[in-house]
Amino acid sequence: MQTLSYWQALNRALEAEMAADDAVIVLGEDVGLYGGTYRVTEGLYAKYGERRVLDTPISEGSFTGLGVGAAMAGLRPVVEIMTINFALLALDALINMAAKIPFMSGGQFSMPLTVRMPGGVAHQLAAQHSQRLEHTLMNVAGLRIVVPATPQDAYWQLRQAIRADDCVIVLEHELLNFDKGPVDETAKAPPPHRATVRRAGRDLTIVSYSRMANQALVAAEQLATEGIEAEVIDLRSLNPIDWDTCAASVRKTGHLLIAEEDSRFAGAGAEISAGLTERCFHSLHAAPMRVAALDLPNPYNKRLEQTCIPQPPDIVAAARALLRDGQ
Amino acid sequence: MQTLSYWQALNRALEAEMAADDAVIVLGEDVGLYGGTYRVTEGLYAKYGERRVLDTPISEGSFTGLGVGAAMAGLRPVVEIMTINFALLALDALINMAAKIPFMSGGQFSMPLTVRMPGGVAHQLAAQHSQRLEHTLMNVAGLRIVVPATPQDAYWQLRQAIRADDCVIVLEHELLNFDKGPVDETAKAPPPHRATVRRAGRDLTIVSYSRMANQALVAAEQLATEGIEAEVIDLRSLNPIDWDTCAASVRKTGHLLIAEEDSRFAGAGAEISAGLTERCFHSLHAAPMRVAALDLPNPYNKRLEQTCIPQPPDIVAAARALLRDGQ
Amino acid sequence: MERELHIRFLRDMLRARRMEERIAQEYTRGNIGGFLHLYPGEEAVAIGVLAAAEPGDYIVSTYREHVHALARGMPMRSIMAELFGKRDGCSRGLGGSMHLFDAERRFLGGYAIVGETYPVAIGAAYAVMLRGLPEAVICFFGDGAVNQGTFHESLNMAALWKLPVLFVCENNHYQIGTEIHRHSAVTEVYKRASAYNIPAARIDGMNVETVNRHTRDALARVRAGQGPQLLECETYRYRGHSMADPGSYRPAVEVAAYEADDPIAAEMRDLSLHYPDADTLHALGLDSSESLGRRYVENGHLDTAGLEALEADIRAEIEDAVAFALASPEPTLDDAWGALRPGLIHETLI
Amino acid sequence: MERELHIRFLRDMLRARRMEERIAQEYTRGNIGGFLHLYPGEEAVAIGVLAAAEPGDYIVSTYREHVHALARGMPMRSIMAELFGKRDGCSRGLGGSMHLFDAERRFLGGYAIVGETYPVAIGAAYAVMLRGLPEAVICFFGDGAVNQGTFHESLNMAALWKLPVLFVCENNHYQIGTEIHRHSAVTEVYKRASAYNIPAARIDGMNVETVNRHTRDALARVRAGQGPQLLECETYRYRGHSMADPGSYRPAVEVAAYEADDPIAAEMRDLSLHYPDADTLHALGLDSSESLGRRYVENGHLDTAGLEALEADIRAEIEDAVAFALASPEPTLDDAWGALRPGLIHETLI
Ligand SMILES: Cc1ncc(C[n+]2csc(CCOP(=O)(O)OP(=O)(O)O)c2C)c(N)n1
Ligand SMILES: Cc1ncc(C[n+]2csc(CCOP(=O)(O)OP(=O)(O)O)c2C)c(N)n1
Ligand SMILES: [Mg+2]
Ligand SMILES: [Mg+2]
Repeated sequence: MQTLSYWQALNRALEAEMAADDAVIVLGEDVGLYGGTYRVTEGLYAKYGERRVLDTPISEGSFTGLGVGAAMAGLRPVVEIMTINFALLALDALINMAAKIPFMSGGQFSMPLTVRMPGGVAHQLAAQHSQRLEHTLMNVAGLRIVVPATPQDAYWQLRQAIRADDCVIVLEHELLNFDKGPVDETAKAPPPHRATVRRAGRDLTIVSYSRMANQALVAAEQLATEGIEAEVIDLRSLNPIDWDTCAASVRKTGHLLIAEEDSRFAGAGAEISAGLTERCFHSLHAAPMRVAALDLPNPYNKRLEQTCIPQPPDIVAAARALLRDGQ
Repeated sequence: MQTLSYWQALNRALEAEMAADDAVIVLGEDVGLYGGTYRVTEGLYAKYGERRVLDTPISEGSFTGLGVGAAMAGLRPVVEIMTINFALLALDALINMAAKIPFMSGGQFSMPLTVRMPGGVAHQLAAQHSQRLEHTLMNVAGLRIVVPATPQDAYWQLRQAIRADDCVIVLEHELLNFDKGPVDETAKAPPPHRATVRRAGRDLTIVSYSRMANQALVAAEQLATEGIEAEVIDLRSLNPIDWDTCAASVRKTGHLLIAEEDSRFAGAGAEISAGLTERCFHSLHAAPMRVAALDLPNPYNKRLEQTCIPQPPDIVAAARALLRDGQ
Repeated sequence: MERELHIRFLRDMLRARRMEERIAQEYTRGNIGGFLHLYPGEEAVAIGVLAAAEPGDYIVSTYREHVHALARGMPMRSIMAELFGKRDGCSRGLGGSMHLFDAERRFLGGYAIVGETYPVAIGAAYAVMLRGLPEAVICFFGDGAVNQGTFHESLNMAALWKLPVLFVCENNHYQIGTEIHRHSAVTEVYKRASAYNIPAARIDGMNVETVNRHTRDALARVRAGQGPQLLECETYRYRGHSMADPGSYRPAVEVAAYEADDPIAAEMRDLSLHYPDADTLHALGLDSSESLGRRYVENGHLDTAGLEALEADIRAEIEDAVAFALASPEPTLDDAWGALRPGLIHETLI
Repeated sequence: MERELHIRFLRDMLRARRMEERIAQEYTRGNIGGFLHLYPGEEAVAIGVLAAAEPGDYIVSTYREHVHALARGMPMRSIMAELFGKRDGCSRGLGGSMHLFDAERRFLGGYAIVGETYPVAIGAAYAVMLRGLPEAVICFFGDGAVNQGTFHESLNMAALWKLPVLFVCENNHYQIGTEIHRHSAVTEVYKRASAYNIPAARIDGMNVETVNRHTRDALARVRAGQGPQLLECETYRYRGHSMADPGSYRPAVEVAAYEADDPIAAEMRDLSLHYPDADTLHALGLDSSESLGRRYVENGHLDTAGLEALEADIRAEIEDAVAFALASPEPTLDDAWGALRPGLIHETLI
């Protein structure tokens, strides 16, 4: 099987859907002639032309809204918001328009819109360029959110997003772009929102997603050397959440650790914790624990930046503490 | 002591702070000549003139940002976003600017900005006019959020917000505006973010805020007739949360019910549930339960609207179920 | 032919006015809830513009959109039932007054957040452009909406890519209680289009025929691939901003002056140019819609029977619509879940 | 006097250019991280504009702001230490390259979200207006930033309330890789100000003296209460958009043409108008900053010693700044918590 980097997998997914359906268009800042800031749209402009691969002005609110209108008129737009940081300017289009129009119209209009936004904490991009908006988007009924952690999932989930008749947000992680992994373009994809057990274990369940799921795997290997077997679940989707997969694991292990890059307070982990406590309370030996970012804007200084978001050793330490508490 | 309605209490608070400090200005759509959509700014235009009570164009992103710049240059602006629904257009100003500038500047600039936004589900205002953004704002380090449920708290908390050197968001509830209650303008105010026990009880703790805290009290009276004594905590603040007051109660009652108007999935209640589970796990007899809005945009139809958000009987039913589960 | 068109305009405007009046009544009766923004005074814009639209065109409107919906051909029944929050409403009772939608008639909805109509319109126009069809998009907005950032962003993109959109500003001079001089540095909205090289004109929005003629011309340019066009229609709302607003911030003389220029009365005058009796008309002075019937009869455009028939038709249609709305069932929670994700049934999510 | 001003401009531009070149080096050495947007080619704008500013004025800038900060008088040490992420940086190492702040010099910051400078600027201007002071606010932005909604919203408010702001567009013709003809329907930025009745001019942004003269005039109008003004400075960046961008989307001839028009070389030519030797200069042809020293000597404006002293001063200042940055400690987590809420210490929250 071929090995692709994350950005290449996304690129292949776009290419495949554009080839399959003329209604698919890609738009955003520098997606065309320039080939995309993270190379994700490379080659598409040459192949599909400037109308289907559309370079936009810096007008996030309106070009995301353009995607909404185009979807209502029969296209399947893929909007790239260059980085999630600029999505704050497009939230009216996403929350008040894309998410609500199908509902407000009594179901007359579907919303085959995909919105890609790379985000997360990368390398010293400072406070305004290190947003995490999971929690904001999760609370919005009418949006679906996928958070691929591997090239294979990036490929599958982006294709599924484009084919969906709902608005799907694809939260990519900037630091995953050059991660490589196997990508099978012909295998049947799992359902877009099903979680996956990335590593089986019996002592505790680590629920995570996006880049932090990979970090959790690293931590799990370390824990294994200490005789602690962690089951690592990669959610793959933040809305809906595959509760069954998670709950089955927690019922087995009795311990839940959530690893997220989002700030702890009211982050995505809060819902994961509350939702699984509701489902598995009587199986839990200790309170679910969250390893999350500090409740600070992201500092530019590198060392502080690393301190602010969880690292594998933090996950390891938390797992140990959790098991101690649950004795 | 005088009795005032919620909007009058807010009006008095603005009046008091404007009288005390020339640097306080009020701005927003129709706050001046028109007197404010919810009358909150009534009379201020006549008294303080069009420069300190500034009617703005429909430009939420920029006039909220204007508040940020004015705060950096020494004013203490009170921005009114006519209703929270329009705040989606101002989130860059709030999240990327107001919340982060003090931090990004290394602490050189404080942010004495107050942003008022009435919101919540009112009467059949439909999906675009019934937003709840608690969860979005809570996750933002650098913002403080108060959620007054009574005229007295509206008065105190708005005054404190204006005096604070941080950016404070005042989430008012549209349906509380004509609620009346005693307002003491001379008594010493409690700290702005301290929770209050609105009703003492021993059987379960109901944590709530804003209008839903009042609904929880109604439910508690009903429960009392059945011999169930609920302790009702009104958070008064969503960031920071007064964990100690809540945890002390949960440790006593062993049962936690959270009542919120926000959609359940990744709403404010998720953090309350997760945060208190972490603090009180071993005192809990059952999983914390959330009574929250359905994960739907708000429907126009009145009966459905009522179905979508929790009513006192829903709180009562949940309390009964919680106690059954915790036996 | 001309005469028939005029009679049609008159009929449509009267129908719109009477519908809105009845809606106001039903609101005070409690049959309609939420925010309610009425259109009396501005009828010439919706009627004049939409009479020039083709079935293949897309329409994007605001929260003040009942008359746009009606003029677009949506049945009064489905509008009324929607306002009543009923299942047979055009949006199944889930959208309400501010969110009328009709996919079949390409009515892309009423939007309640000021400034949302622009991006929706350019999006639909982009789809049209890509397919190379002779369809156009008509985008309504108010004078207050011009100051929203999306106006700027969207008009720039529309012009940049020569998108087939007609932007129609309903300039009623007020953003709720804020008069245009207090919200816009440049109060001639059409001039602001020059920042994007968009051809624009300011026209009399109280005259249905003027509106219709300009719209036809502008749409012809749009369809000819000349890119977006903008029309600023000067008009006035007689009522408050919404049912919750007394409108008392407006000087009484201002309201009276505009009412003297009532579009329905104006249309009457206009008819008089085509058919004699101009002196008689002049002697009668300006008029409001109330005495319109009498005048029409006097002008000989309609005889008493014809006028009575027209009014009776409208009355009957309104009664029918209200009865229909009352009888319609309420939507269920299942309807709501189904509307949330119309596409969901085809997909296994987890 | 004139001569001294020119020498000062030249010195400031050279200092800016050399600092940026060193910053690029330090970035490749790993001493600086994150996104790094450099200014070479555009020096005449920052230097020309800010030489006209008073200490009481407020400055609002973008992510490409090192030279604005330097020209505003911020010590090179504190800029360099900030880029190195150190505690003695102007923002304590918490802000980095895109977020230089200096409260004392009223440098209200570098903003990394395109379009944020406008609202910050009108906010500061509102505060000034309220106090009736003769202060002005200078707001920088790029050609790409013109299409952000905040441009429209903020300029309208600035004009409506006659706020004391000078809007300065650094039109380098590119929004990252998108050339201005592909992002703006109207490519003459100054024309877009007419939508708000804001006086505007397009000027040669490669000529520091032109920039300075126009800025002085515009600021005089601002201080005289004439409301906002806009200057479009046509300029060019020699490097890619940021260190991550090769800039290969720009035709080589285009880059070469602009480099031939280097502002530092231009300033040199300008000096030659005031002091003889014009023929010699002409014979030399256009030049880049590299051979500037030689020319200056040839023109007799500076003797070899003077020039060497100038370059040496700049070199020494840069070395000092880098050494300072290297030696400065890193900020602590306590620093970070303290910066989050500078006002917190005075308040009991719970
Ligand atoms: C973004 C936003 N801000 C504020 C409002 C509240 N609001 C509703 S209508 C309106 C005035 C709009 O004026 P205009 O565009 O002139 O339209 P008109 O109501 O006069 O038809 C305002 C401020 C809103 N709905 N959306
Ligand atoms: C709202 C927003 N969208 C996109 C970006 C990414 N971005 C950074 S700079 C830039 C181009 C800005 O061009 P211009 O305003 O001309 O300034 P220049 O970089 O040329 O100085 C873009 C698209 C951003 N920072 N903010
Ligand atoms: Mg208006
Ligand atoms: Mg540029």
